[in-house]
Parts: sequence; structure tokens; C-alpha cells
Amino acid sequence: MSTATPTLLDVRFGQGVRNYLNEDYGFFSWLLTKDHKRIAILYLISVSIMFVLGGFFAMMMRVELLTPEGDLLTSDTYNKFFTLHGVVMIFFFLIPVIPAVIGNFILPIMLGAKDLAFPKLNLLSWYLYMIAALIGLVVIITGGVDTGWTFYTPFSTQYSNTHVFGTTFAGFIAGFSSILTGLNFIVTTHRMRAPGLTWYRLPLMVWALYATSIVILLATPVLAITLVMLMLERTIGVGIFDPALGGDPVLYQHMFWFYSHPAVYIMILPAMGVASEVVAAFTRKKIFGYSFVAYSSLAIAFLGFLVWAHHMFVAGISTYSAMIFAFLSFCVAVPSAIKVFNWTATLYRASVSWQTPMMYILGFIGLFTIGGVTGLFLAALGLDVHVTDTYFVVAHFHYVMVGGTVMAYLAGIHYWWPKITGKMYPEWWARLAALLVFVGFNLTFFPQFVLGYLGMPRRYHAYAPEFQVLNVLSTAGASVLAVGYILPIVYLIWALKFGRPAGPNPWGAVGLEWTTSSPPPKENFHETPVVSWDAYDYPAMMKAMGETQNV
Amino acid sequence: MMLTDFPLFPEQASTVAGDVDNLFIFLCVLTGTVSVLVFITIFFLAIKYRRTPTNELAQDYEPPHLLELAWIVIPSIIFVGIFVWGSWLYFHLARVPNHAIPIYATGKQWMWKFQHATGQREINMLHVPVNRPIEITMASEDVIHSLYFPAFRVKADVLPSRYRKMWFQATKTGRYHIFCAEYCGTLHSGMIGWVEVMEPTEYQKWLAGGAEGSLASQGEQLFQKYACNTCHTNDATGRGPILAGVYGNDVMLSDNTVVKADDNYVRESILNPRAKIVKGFSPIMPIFQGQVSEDDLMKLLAYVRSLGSTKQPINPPESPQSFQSNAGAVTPQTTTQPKGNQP
Amino acid sequence: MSQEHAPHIHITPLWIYIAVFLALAAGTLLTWYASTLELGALNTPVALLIATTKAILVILFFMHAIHSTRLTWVVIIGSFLWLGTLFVLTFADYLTRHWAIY
Amino acid sequence: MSDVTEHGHGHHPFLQHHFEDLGQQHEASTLAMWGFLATEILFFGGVLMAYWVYRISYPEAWALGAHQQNTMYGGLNTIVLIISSLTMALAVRNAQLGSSRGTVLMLILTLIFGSTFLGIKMIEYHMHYTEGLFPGTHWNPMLSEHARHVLTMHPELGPKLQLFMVFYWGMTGLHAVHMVIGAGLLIWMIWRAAKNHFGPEYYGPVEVMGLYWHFVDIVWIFLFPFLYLIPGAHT
Repeated sequence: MSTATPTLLDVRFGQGVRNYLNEDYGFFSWLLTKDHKRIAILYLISVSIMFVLGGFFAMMMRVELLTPEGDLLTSDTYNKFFTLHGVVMIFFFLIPVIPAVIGNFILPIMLGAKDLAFPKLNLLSWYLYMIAALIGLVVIITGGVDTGWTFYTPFSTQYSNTHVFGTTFAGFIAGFSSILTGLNFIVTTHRMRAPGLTWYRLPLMVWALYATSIVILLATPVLAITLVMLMLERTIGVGIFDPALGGDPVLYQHMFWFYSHPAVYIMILPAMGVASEVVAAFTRKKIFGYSFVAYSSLAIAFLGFLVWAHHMFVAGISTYSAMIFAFLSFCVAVPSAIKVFNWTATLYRASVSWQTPMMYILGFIGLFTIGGVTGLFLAALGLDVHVTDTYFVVAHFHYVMVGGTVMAYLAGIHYWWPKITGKMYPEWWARLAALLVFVGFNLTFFPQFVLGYLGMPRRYHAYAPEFQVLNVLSTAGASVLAVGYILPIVYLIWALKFGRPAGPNPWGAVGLEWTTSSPPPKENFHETPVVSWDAYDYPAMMKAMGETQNV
Repeated sequence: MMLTDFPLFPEQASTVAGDVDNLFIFLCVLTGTVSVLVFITIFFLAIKYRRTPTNELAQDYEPPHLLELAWIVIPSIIFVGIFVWGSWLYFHLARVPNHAIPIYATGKQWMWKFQHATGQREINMLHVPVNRPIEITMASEDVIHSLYFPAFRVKADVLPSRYRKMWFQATKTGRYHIFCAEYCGTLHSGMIGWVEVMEPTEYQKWLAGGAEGSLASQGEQLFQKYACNTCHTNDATGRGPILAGVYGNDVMLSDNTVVKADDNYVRESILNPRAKIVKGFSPIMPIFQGQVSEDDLMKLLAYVRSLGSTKQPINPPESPQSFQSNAGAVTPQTTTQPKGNQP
Repeated sequence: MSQEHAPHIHITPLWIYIAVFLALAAGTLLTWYASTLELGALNTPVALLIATTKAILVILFFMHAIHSTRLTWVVIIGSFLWLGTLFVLTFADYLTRHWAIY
Repeated sequence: MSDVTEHGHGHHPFLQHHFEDLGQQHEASTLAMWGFLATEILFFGGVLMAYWVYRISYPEAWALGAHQQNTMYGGLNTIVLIISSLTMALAVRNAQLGSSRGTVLMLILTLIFGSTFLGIKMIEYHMHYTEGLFPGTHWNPMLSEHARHVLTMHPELGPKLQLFMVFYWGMTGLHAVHMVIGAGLLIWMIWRAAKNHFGPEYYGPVEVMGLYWHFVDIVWIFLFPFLYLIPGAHT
């Protein structure tokens, strides 16, 4: 099946073992590549830069909030920083990160395909992302934008004199990059599965990416048209959202949140996919209730479209429609609950290994649970009136996005790093980083729940003195979290050179990606694999893979 | 700021605060136990079945699949319960109790302006009596703001396009925060203030102090200033509908639809009078959009409301045709049923 | 290598295309004529009905949806369903805003 | 597009390397186009939703706006576009039958009718522009007698008429942009058909082109009644 385990020498200098990294060299072999694995690495680099940039804005905000009076930054600068933190983190990091980095690399291999359905569109997707990121950088350098990542009208169209046009145009372009990736994944999953790979033998990561692609495909266009209308209104001011000329600012909120709530499911669904993969691999057990977990991804994808106005309960929508959206918001919480309980049940009588990916995922399940249940607070109408637009909401969505998506992304990066680079990361450094991230995260965001219920509004440059102690705690946590995030960047790059060579299956896991060499050859498999075992069916998998795995 | 006496739970200073906090504490307890149970199960199982040389491969055993049904049905039932409780509270917040003290709030980029029915005007400060329902009718002059009283657990966005109502009933005297909760620009964090809840006697003393004539009386002066009384006279001779007893009742429009004369109807009839024309009258009223400021609009509204919403008998005093409208000859109308005269 | 497997072809007879074209032209005239009638509240639903039937005709015959894979059907119906959620839930807000609170 | 030269081991010249066979490639490309059309449906759907919110809020302004439209041009354009849809479908049929000449002829006809549609559209745009009906700074509408009377009675409809014209220019402009892109793709297809790339076993690109063109036609099928035939426009 797979070639002999590569010797240290081969791996170090890459001769002899033909893989996608030493296939061909040179600047253009990367910038004009059509190989999904190289495009994934291009995305990895650009997304990480964006994460560091977003993290910088977050750190400046946290330091600013150490004192009640806004003394580090002027209020304008602070407004620009929280806006750019939102825009960079959401449009340029959270939405593309798992689908474009891990998904691009792993989906074709998990399906046993040579490449995605449309390699050229995949490269175009990365270039569109880079153009959008470039426009974003130009906007940041020449003065930033101060409307909040939500661009609420009439502030964004009439009262803000910052680069609203530039930022919305960058968001518009980034939307198309996201659509192309989604389209690629859907067509590849439907049309290019290996022989024998039926839908129920697919890894849960493929189910999650498929559900995410549906949400991308059906939500992003509405963001595109909303931003076009915003740009139109801002340039020629004709009253689409301007109340004096007959427009309705609440209509903008409807159309914006129609995209932006499904967008949070674009961010969390792939994270759930990584969680299912890692839980299965590090418990060496079938995920409990495989079909329930698979279909809950699709359920989230569908129900996610019906709940958007729970962001607008106090915005002036009618009381009756608020009830409809509140009820649907409770319905969308059920599939997430199913997933959490199924992951927990998988641990029963399993062989649980505490290696780094599993540590991140155990943290993920805990933090995602807290994030999810605090969503119930916000969906309960009477309570939402008090806690919306306060730090309670800020804590809620950071628990789901940072505690959820970023933790799962780090788990995924550590889990597939041997497959991507052929090198193992340093285990103990990684476990330390995981612990730092978990502790730092909780210290940063748990106090914000208390701040939120006390009534501290969000996006405040200066706040009432009695909130100071909790804010100091939160800033302390943020610095621990920052260290926790910098560590992986350091030791993963270090591992590129000095990491121990990883064989084809360092974790002894089940999955097509673990049957090919690490790093895999350009066409992923020497000959198209035939799948005869169920997803995560360890006994059958062990027989099929024979003894060459160093289990 | 001593490090010890920072609050961990907000003060309960309104009737609604208790209910909201009960729901909050119930949810904290419920979700707290669920989360802790999940954490304990995870770490217990992860330690009990950790990978050891003897436990290299997971046992091929799965808990009963009935569990799946359990954690679909049970959460759904609980969620419906929370939904009903939350919705009941939301409706309670939305229904303004009658006989509430009307206060008019205007959100303007980075300040709150409150106007009492008795004429007092305050900026970023609001004096209210304790144990009395307070109804705030609010509009914004520029962007979307959000009037937020954390101690009363109430919040509502203030829109530039229309009036919105919000109410609370303070139960404890004292000074409580007012915040702007919807991002509105540079000094969003500066758009804050204090609400002063006072004993009724103190409140009366405060009211007596700074009165410059009730809001309604100021509204009446504006009513003269904008020459509204030339058409809206108290008898049927005027070319505009009689305003006494209009507020709060139904009005028949020229296209025979019936509309309730609420705040937004009055506001629209001042700003865009021709949008809804009362049956039997011609659309000759000039547009005041852009000429009447938000504060004056509220004074006029207070004046129209002060004209009472009970239908007074109309006894037209014999008054000579006081003027000759320039828009063509005005045929004297019969006193009983004012029929529309075509311009 | 697996045997060269060309896409299965279903050639639609010519008369179907011509018939669908005539139906579309007739639909256009009909919708114009219907707009001149004074149907009051019925005008909009009639126009929507005619436009939807024309659209369905184009999708079924011109876009060969009638003998496409079930997956294509799911995509078509799914996207209109999603658009429907946007319309229905937004108008749930707009149409009930002036209802009184009991 | 990949070059026409023979691939190493006897593959059809246009079979991409990562597909098993032409059938898989064809199904992949049609599924991709339908997926793309799903995004287009929601893209146009977004602006249609805003249009409908304001049409329900300001029916008289919308009637007034439609009153300004020349329904004859609109109807003619709809017929022209339906004809181009027919010729496009016949082009796909000819490609399936393998007659390159027929495909090229039909594609050229489609291009001609498409351009006629754009021509009529330009005439309408010019007409509206000269009437000062372009929203924003150039807005000083020269209205018909009936419209002027209505506006004097209800002057607050002025900005809302401009709002209607924003949607008119916005939606038809968006549609016209899609038509221009379609015309560009048509020229490319004509060039490929002329070099008889297409036949019964490989007609994917023409099929996909047809799907896109028919979708743009469907959008106009909805835009025509929405913008031209609003109840109360022609009383």
C-alpha cells in the first residue's frame, strides 16, 4: 500500500520521496499552483498573518480598558480598533480559516480524489481573498473605519467620515472568495468520492464542511447585495436606508443579519467537524450516533437561516416577529446540544489519549458548551432586553468563536500537521500552549459575563468606575491568551526544520488521509483507493491497513 | 476605587428587575449544572478510559441509543419552557401600563434630552418619582441610539424614523446609570447620564422648582407660532379638522380607511400632512418636514394630547369669517357636516 | 482506466422548445393585459403567478431540469426555499409592526 | 481552457486530469453552475426583498414610478429576451446533436437578440436620463401632467419616487451587467464552437452557458412586471 517509511535523510532533503512539497520548486510553482494542498498552505500563511493583525487590535483594546477613563487611545482610535478587530477577525480569519486551510488540504484526500472539482477556481478563491485582504490593509493604513463590523445605517451611510466604502468593498470581494470555496467543496463531495465511499462512510469532517458550504453558498450573496446597497446609499445618498428620504434603517439590519447569523454557523460547523475527527482518532472509537452527528450539521445549516432577528430584539422589530425568531433560536440550539452529548458519550469505554489535539478538543467541548448555553440566555426574550449590546453578548460570542472555532482550528492544525509537513510538533510545548490558551481564555471572557449582566455596554471606550476590577481581570487573561497563541506559531515553524519525521499514520487513526504518505504525493494516492470500511471502524481498518502502520 | 467593594450583581430598582433576575438565576442554575455535569463526565471518562498499554484499542461497546432520544426531547421541552417564560416577560415589557407619567426623550449625537410633561427639560439627567409607571416616548435626531437603564433592566433602540415607547416603574429611590447601548459614533461611551428616583414629595418640590410652563402650554405657543390655529380652529369653520378629542381615537381618512390617531399619526400629519388626509378635508396643509425640530414636535404632540381624547360636544360660536384664504374662494361650510371643498 | 463513459444525452424534441417559447410570449402579453385590468388587490398575485409559471417553464424545458438529476432539483428548490425564508420572516416583522400588544 | 493537443494516454482533449471520465466532468460542471445560480437567485433576491418592503410601504410612489416607465419598451424587451432564450436552447440542442454549424448559428442569433435587448435598454436609460430621472445629484424629474398633479397633491412622494428610480436603475443595471457578461461568454462559446470543440460526448460548456443565459432571462421575466406593471400605474 504505502511506500516504505521514509528515512531521516530522505525527509530532511526530500530526495527520493516524491511529495507535493518537493514536486517542483520556484516562486511560480506556489503562486500559480493548482494543487489544493499548496493552496491550503498559501491560505495558512495569509490567514495566520490576519490572525496576528486582529490579535494586535484586540490587545490594544484590552490594554485600553484597564482604566475606566479612556486614556491610552482617543475614542476615535478605540472605535477604529474595535471595528477593525471585528472586520479582520471575522471576514479575514474566522470565516476562511477551517474551510480554506484545513478543508482545502484534507477534503480531497478524505474523499480519495486527486484534487478539488475546480482547481483553477480554488486558486482564484485565494487571489480574491488576497485582494480583499490587501484592500483591508490599505484601509487600515490610511485611517481605518469606525462603524463597527456591523456597519449599521444611518451611521455608516451618513455620519461616519472614515473608509466605510473601502471596508465594505473588501468584504464584498472576500464574499466571492468564500463562495468559490463553498461551491468547490459541494461539487467535489457529490461528484468525486472514491469508489466504495458512500455517504455514511464519509468522515464527519466532510459532512461538516458540506453543511458549511451550503450555508456559504446560500448566505454570502445576500451579504454581497446588502454591501452593494450600502455602498450605493453612501455614495449617492438616495434613501435606501435613510429615514428622511423614506428608507428604513431596520431593513438594513434584517438583510445584514440574514447573512451574519448563518456566518457564525459557517465559523462553528467546520470546528465541529474537526472535533468529531479528533475525538474519533484519540478515543479510537466510532463517534456515538454517527448519523445523528452528521444530520445535526445539516440541521444547523438549515435552521441557522431562520433565526437572524435575535440580534434585533430591541431594535424595533414587532413583538410578534420577535417571538417567532426567539422560538426558532431555541430550535437551532438542539442540534448543537446533540453534538456535545454525542462527543461526550463517545468517550465511554474508549482508549482516550491526552495528546495535544485531544486536549484542545476537550477544552473545545467545555467552552463550546458554555458558549452555547449562554446563547439560551440571549434567546430568552425578556432577558435579552437587559443583556443585548452589553459585554454578556461579547462574552457569549467569544466563547463560541474563540473557545470554539479557534480552539478547534488549533486542534486541527496539530492533528494534521504531520500529514501536511511530514514532521511532528514538540508534544510538551504544545500541551503547555494548550493549557495556557484554556486558562487565559477563561480568565479573559468569564468576567465579561458578569460585566455584561452588571450592564456595561459593549464598544465603550470609557466605562463606569465600578466595572474596573473585572476589566483588569479580563486584560490579565488576555495577555496569558496572547502568549498561548504565540507559542504554537513559534514551535510549529521550529518543527518544520527540526521536527521528528512523522510516518504516514502517527496517531494510528482511521481515515483515507492516514493511508497515504506524509506529506502526500501531488495526486494524493498512488492509485485511487477503494474504501471498504465504515467511518472510524477501527477493527476493520486495522485489518485493511495491515501491519505497516507503526501503531 | 477600593478593590473590595465592586459589585457582582446589579441593583434591582424596578418592578421588572425582579422577574428578569429570577429568569436569569434560573438559567444560571440550569445551565451551570448541565455544564458542570458535562465537564465532570468528560474528565471522568477521559481519565478512567485513558490510553494505557493494556487499553490500546477502544472496547467495541456503545451506550444505548435511547440516550440519543433523551438529549433531543429533554432539551426541547426545557427550551420551550424558557421560551414561554422569556416571551411572557417580553410582552410584559412591551405593554405600557396606562396612567403612566409621560416623558419625551430625544437621542442626539452623544446626549440624551428628556422633557417632562410639565415642561422641565434636562440633559443626561432624569428625575422620576418612585413607585409610579414612567412612559418614555423617544425618537432620535440622527443615528440609532439605545436608551438603557441597567438597574431597571430595560433597553430600547431609539430610531430616527419613528417614535418608540418604553416604560419602567422604579421601586427604589437613588441614582442609577443611563447608558447608550447602540454604537453611535465618537462619544458613544460619553452618552451616559443618571436617573434620579425621588420620593413623591421631593419630586413635586423638584417639579415646582424648574417649571417654565407645561410642555403642553409650550406646545400651544408653538401652535400659534406656526399659525396652525388659522385652520385648526375649535369650531367647524376652520379648513382643518378639529383637534379636540382626536388623540387616541379612530380617524376616517379620505380613502375611507380608519386609522388610530396615535403618536406616529400626529407626527406624520405634522411632517407629511398629505400622506393621510382626514375625510371631508382637502390636502392644503403645508409640509413641516425639516422646519419643526424634534423638541418642538414633541411639544406639539403634548399639546394635541392635552386637548383630551374625550369627544367634546362641538358648539360653534358665531364667529365672522375671520379671513379670506388666498387659495381661491372658500365657500362657507355648513356648521353640521364639514364637506370637503375642492381647491 | 474505466471505459470512457460519456454523459448520457437526452435530446429534447424541437416542438417542445417552440411550444415553450410561444407559451412564454403569451405569458408576457397576458401579464401586460392583466395589469391594465382593475383587479384591485388581486393585481399583484396575478402578476406573480404569471411570472412564476413562465419561470417554471424556462427552468423545466429550456434548462433541462425536467430530466436532470434529483440533486439538481434539490438545488433549485432549495435556493427558492431559502429566498422564501428571507421574504417570509422579514415580512413577518413588517406586517405585524402595527399590531397592538395585548 | 486546456489546450487542444492530445493528452498522453488517449484521453478526450478536454477531459481534466483529475476527473475519472467525461460523464463525471459534465455532471460536475452542471452541478457547479446550478450552485452558482443558487447564489445568483439569492443575490437578486436580496434586492427584490428590499424592493418589496418599500413597494408595500409606499404603493402610490411605486405606482407613480411605474407610470414613468414606457411599458411598450419593457414588453418588447421581454419578447426579445425570450427569443434569445429559445435560440440559446436550440444552440445547446445542436451541440448535443453534434452539428457545429447549427450551434454557431444559434449562438450568434442569441448574441444578436441579447444585444438588441441591451440596445433597447440603453434607449430607455437615455430617455430617463434626459427626463432627469437619474437618482442622486442629477435628480430633477420632468414628469407627465398626471404625475405632476399627483406630486403637487402629495409632495412627500418626491423622495420616494427617487427611491423607486434607485431600484429601477439598480435592478435593471445589475441585470444589464449580467447580460454583458453573458454576451462576452457567448462570443467565447461561438469561437469554440466554430473550432468544433463540441459534440455529443462533450457539450458541457454550451449547456452551462445555456443555464446562465436562461437564468438571466428568468430574472427579467420577474423584473418586467415588478418595474413596469405596478397596479395603479396607468389609471
